[in-house]
Amino acid sequence: MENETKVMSVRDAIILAMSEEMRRDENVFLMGEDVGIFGGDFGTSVGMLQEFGKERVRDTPISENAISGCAIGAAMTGLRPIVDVTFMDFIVYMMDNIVNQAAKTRYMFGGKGQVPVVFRCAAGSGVGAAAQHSQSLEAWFTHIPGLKVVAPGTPADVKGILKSAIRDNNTVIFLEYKAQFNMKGEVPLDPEFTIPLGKAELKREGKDVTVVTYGRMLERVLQAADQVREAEGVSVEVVDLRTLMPLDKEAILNSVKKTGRVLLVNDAHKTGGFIGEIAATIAESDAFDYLDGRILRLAAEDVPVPYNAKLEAAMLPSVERIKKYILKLVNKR
Amino acid sequence: MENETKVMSVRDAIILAMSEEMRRDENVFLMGEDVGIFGGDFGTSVGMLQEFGKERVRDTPISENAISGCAIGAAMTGLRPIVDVTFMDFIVYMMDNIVNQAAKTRYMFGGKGQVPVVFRCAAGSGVGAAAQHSQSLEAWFTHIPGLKVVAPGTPADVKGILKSAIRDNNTVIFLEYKAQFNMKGEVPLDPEFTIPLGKAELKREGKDVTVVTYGRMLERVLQAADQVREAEGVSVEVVDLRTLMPLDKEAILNSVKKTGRVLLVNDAHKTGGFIGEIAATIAESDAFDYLDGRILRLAAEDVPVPYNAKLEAAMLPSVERIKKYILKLVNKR
Amino acid sequence: MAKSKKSTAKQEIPKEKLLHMYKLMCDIRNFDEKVNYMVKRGQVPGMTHFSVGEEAANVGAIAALSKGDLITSNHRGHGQAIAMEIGLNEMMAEIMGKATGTCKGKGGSMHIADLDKGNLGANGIVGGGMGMAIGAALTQQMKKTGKIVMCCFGDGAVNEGTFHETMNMASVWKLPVIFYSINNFYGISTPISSVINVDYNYQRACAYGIPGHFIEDGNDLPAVYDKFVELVDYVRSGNGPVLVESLTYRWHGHSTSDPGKYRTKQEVDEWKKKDPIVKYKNYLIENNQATEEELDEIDRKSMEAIEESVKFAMESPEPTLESAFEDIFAD
Amino acid sequence: MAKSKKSTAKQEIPKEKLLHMYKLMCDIRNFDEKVNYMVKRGQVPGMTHFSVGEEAANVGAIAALSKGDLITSNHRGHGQAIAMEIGLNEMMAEIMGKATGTCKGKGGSMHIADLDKGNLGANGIVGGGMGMAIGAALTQQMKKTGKIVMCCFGDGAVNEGTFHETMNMASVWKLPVIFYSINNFYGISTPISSVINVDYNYQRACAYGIPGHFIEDGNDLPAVYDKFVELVDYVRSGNGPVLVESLTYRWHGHSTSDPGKYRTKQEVDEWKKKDPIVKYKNYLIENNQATEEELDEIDRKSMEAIEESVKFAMESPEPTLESAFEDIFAD
Ligand SMILES: Cc1ncc(C[n+]2csc(CCOP(=O)(O)OP(=O)(O)O)c2C)c(N)n1
Ligand SMILES: Cc1ncc(C[n+]2csc(CCOP(=O)(O)OP(=O)(O)O)c2C)c(N)n1
Ligand SMILES: [Mg+2]
Ligand SMILES: [Mg+2]
Repeated sequence: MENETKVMSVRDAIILAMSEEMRRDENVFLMGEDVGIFGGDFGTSVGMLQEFGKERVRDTPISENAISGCAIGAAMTGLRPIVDVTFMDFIVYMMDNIVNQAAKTRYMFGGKGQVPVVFRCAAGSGVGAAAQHSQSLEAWFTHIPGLKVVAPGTPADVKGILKSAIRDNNTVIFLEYKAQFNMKGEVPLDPEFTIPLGKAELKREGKDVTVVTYGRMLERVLQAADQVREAEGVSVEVVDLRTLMPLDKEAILNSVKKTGRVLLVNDAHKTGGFIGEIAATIAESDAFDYLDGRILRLAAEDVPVPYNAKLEAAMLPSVERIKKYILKLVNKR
Repeated sequence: MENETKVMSVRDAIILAMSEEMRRDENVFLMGEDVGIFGGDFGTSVGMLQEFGKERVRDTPISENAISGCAIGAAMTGLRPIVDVTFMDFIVYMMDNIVNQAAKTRYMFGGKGQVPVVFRCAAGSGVGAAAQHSQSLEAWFTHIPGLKVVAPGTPADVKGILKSAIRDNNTVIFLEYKAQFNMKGEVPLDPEFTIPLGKAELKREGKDVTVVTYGRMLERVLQAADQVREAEGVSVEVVDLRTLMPLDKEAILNSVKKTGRVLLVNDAHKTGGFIGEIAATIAESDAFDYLDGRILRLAAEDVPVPYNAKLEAAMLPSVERIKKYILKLVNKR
Repeated sequence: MAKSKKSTAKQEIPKEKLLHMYKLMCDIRNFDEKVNYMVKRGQVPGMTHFSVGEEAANVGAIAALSKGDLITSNHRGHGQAIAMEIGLNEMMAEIMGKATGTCKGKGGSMHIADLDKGNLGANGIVGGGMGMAIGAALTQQMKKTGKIVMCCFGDGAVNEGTFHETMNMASVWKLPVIFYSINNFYGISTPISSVINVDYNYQRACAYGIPGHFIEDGNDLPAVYDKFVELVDYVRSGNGPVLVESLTYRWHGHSTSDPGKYRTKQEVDEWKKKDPIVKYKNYLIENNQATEEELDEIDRKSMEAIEESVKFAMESPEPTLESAFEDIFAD
Repeated sequence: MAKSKKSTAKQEIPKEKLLHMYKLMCDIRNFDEKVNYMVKRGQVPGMTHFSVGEEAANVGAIAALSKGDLITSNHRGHGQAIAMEIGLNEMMAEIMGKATGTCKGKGGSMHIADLDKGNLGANGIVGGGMGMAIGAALTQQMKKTGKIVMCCFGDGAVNEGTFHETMNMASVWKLPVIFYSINNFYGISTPISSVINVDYNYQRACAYGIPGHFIEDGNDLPAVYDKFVELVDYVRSGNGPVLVESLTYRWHGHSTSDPGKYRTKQEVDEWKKKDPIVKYKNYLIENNQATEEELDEIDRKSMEAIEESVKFAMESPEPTLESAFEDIFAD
């Protein structure tokens, strides 16, 4: 099993990661709306009720505040809940529990207690569900000391990062993308396969331009990188953050120092998004002195996500636009 | 009255602005916890119950969700509520109404309806109330298309901006600082005095360094600017944003192009704070080409606000540190 | 469980209104069945939730309102929108994401609204319309308009904190609002009986010192209408809010995709036998208010109107890219 | 309003426990009066809320718990913390912001916690402890520990949505938790009677199908204790949650600064006449459980302990600047 892999979807990688951790540690359990017989709004717990029973695959009332609060209290007293938030937009009702309680409890208590909860959030647009069902709100949480935030972009990373998040003794906001539950890739089957939080990965090595990204946009960035390398001979280094908090600044800065050119890409609204923080981090660091040009950003437009499928799609960075920006950086266009 | 001014506190400027607008427009009213006989948790509605009665200075149950929802529904149907959120930290319970409803309603309805509510939030640390009562959370709202966000830093600006916010037909998040309710300054008495949203003001003109700031930190930035000018002959231009959204990019970029050096200062946690967005805005613009050095940031430390007064104070940029950073930019230290 | 009882109507209702209600029920049924048909063929771009089976619960309630009264609605808002007499062409165009849609193609099924007609909007957030509802009611109270607000939601929504806060605020301020829980027994896959510890949602009125009302057969249009006439009168008279619940059933899955494992075919079939439209049709015929032919003609015209709306929607242009950047802020 | 009645105790309580409860009441009174004294002199750096006047409501309830049981508390948490036997030295040091404090000077009055002793913490957010309480109760249920949780809050807190959601979830899952509303008639300046539309908070139990209990004289320690012994037994036996409310009064302002215009001096004075400590003292003497001298000696020792705690706190070092950057994440 140790080196075996299997091609599977992000959805199945999530189910596998949770199931393995629930087998490994009886304190781990899943709770949320319709996680049981329904198998989760996005099918991310199909079959788990059958294996683990309804105590550990726990359907809840439609009560996001109670769900999050209950998870935190359970975590403070020895359990390790995973919460299926379903659409990330519904996290609005969990803000007190996540921000004022989970993130601060240990600090306010002078280092006592811990709150190991994973909040799994289906982020982003792409399913024609309009403005209240399409947000990527990671920037709210990266701003709050005491929270970890992760957003893996491949099935393997999803598995490895989710397992680490479940094992972590802190509250972790885990982004999964509703548009990518069916995305497939090789996933290690070893139940001890994990990916440490806080470590970015160079998904491509390159020397001309650095593109920093995470989560949903990784797929497009990789396509764009491969295409410009092929078509224009531009060598793009792709830094996949995977974890936003704690941020792997070193990986970012090293790459920028190497290439001198940087593009930042994510799928949240541009203004106030997390890539702004990355831009600022670069601009205040010694990597600034290596920059050959502006720090460019490509993100979702600053408009509520529209319903119409074409408009919805147009609000996101496309592969074409990512390529254009890469070429702009190397002055090819 | 037209050109008359009076020295008054921020608290009194708030009361004056609200009272003038309530006299002017019978649709304007104030609601929140203990705004009536108590006069507001911070005394920002003292005397208003007496003038306007309890229909229009409306004490509520401790129900932040209902308060915000009620305000929005009232606004959609013709009233113009001002909500006293009291501690900004409690806005966690208003997130659905502000983010999923108020910000998006007009857009989702294809341009129909409007939601003119002002949410007045007592932000920041400084009263020894610890981590759950000391946050400046403006970055959550600047990230959401459809909201306006303001943070004036002088009594006169507080009056003028608050009045414009009340007259605006959109939802406005208004930051006031619990540490500065007693701060005094000249305030115009003209009931038609307003300050347009979206316009920064150069609080100092200068040529060596630009400091961009807003809200609570303006006071310290001005002190630092005056002191380095006096002591070191460094000419600092202070760009006071006052409005964060819509952002006056032009004012920022023009100043940066003029000085080539820029420091950003606010009182929110550094990581993911709004000044990161400003840094990114500069770094992706043509002003980048004028930069003589890194874009520096000074903000609150990335730790939950501690209770102990000395620690609490040390988490914020001090005048000394602002000066140090300014001097660093001009290579004086 | 609701037992099938004989329909009753205490009110004297003019024939025109009786038939109009029938028409609205047909419109809802035909509209949603048509949309469902198109969803299955991939002709509808986004998420939709159908009101099929719940026609009486929607039409009977809203028919008791007067012009100028307001409603807030939820994700399952088609039935309420149609009962509020929204333009069907525009609504169909909206669901197909067209520029001519109610929301210019930017809102979709979950955000159908018509402020002019008093529909403050469907809502994608469970409980999301409750705050709006009490605020709209506050406006009516402060401006003394004599209008009232009806806040429509499902059964599962009663477990959101906003239900509690808004019910309480409305009760304390005696706001003119009817809280209406349309109980179709499930929130997605979750039986309401498994997530509340009382028998019915209306019983929660006790916590707010307000009347709780129960419509055991929410598929019986005259029963729903009668009860709402009573409640509208009570609320309009300044007595403060009420909570009312009706039992009904959704024939289709929760949303566009739903494996439906959580309920048996038998259960669904039994409810289909209690078809609210058939029931009302029989009532009208038995009470000599209309002939079968008249009613079939209404249904036929309704079908035509729906087909017309599809044509309108199909022929309508897609919204322009620029339009995505409009309508964010009011002037 | 609570009428002053003669104290009663149904339980046979050992003398040692009776006197220990008296000690705890004295500790609360003396501790908070001392802090208040220091606040007035600017010796306390932050916001505090006092439990003076509410000693019986706190001690009587918590004394009915067993070792291993848990509580969550709120901003007015001093009384509960002391009743849970927190170290007074550390608590005083915390309120003075010292490194030796319960929270190393980083939490302050509103965040006193002692996880080892079962106090999951005071909380600065009204309703903030309710979710934690049901979660802690879920742990007890899932791990079958036989322990229970008591969730303490005020009167005004019942209007937060979290009250509704957590009460409902606890009732549906039959979690072992006592929801305890300590009604001191005001939330800051707002009379509870003006923000609920029932007479008392405990009546809201009806919405969750669980028992609601009322302690009319929350200043009567034996009455409070008796009721809680009954409730603890009920909840520990696996019957699910209860809601209980006691009437009491806070003698001081809401918080460190409070003009207090919302209540009359007469009202405050009347409540001071119903002093829970005096009442309990008389009870103990009348029932020959203790002599006045014994009780005065307990009070004197309590005072000494408080003075000792102040000395400890005063002599304790300020936290280091570096400590502000510690304790954010667990390993
Ligand atoms: C705040 C929030 N939580 C969860 C959801 C996901 N969701 C959409 S509809 C629904 C079920 C609603 O059930 P009910 O209120 O009974 O209405 P029904 O769909 O049965 O008409 C849920 C959980 C949501 N949209 N908003
Ligand atoms: C969510 C939230 N809203 C408002 C406040 C401000 N606040 C602090 S205490 C309080 C009153 C609480 O009243 P009650 O529950 O009766 O407790 P008491 O202070 O009377 O003991 C309020 C409104 C808060 N801390 N948290
Ligand atoms: Mg339902
Ligand atoms: Mg109280």
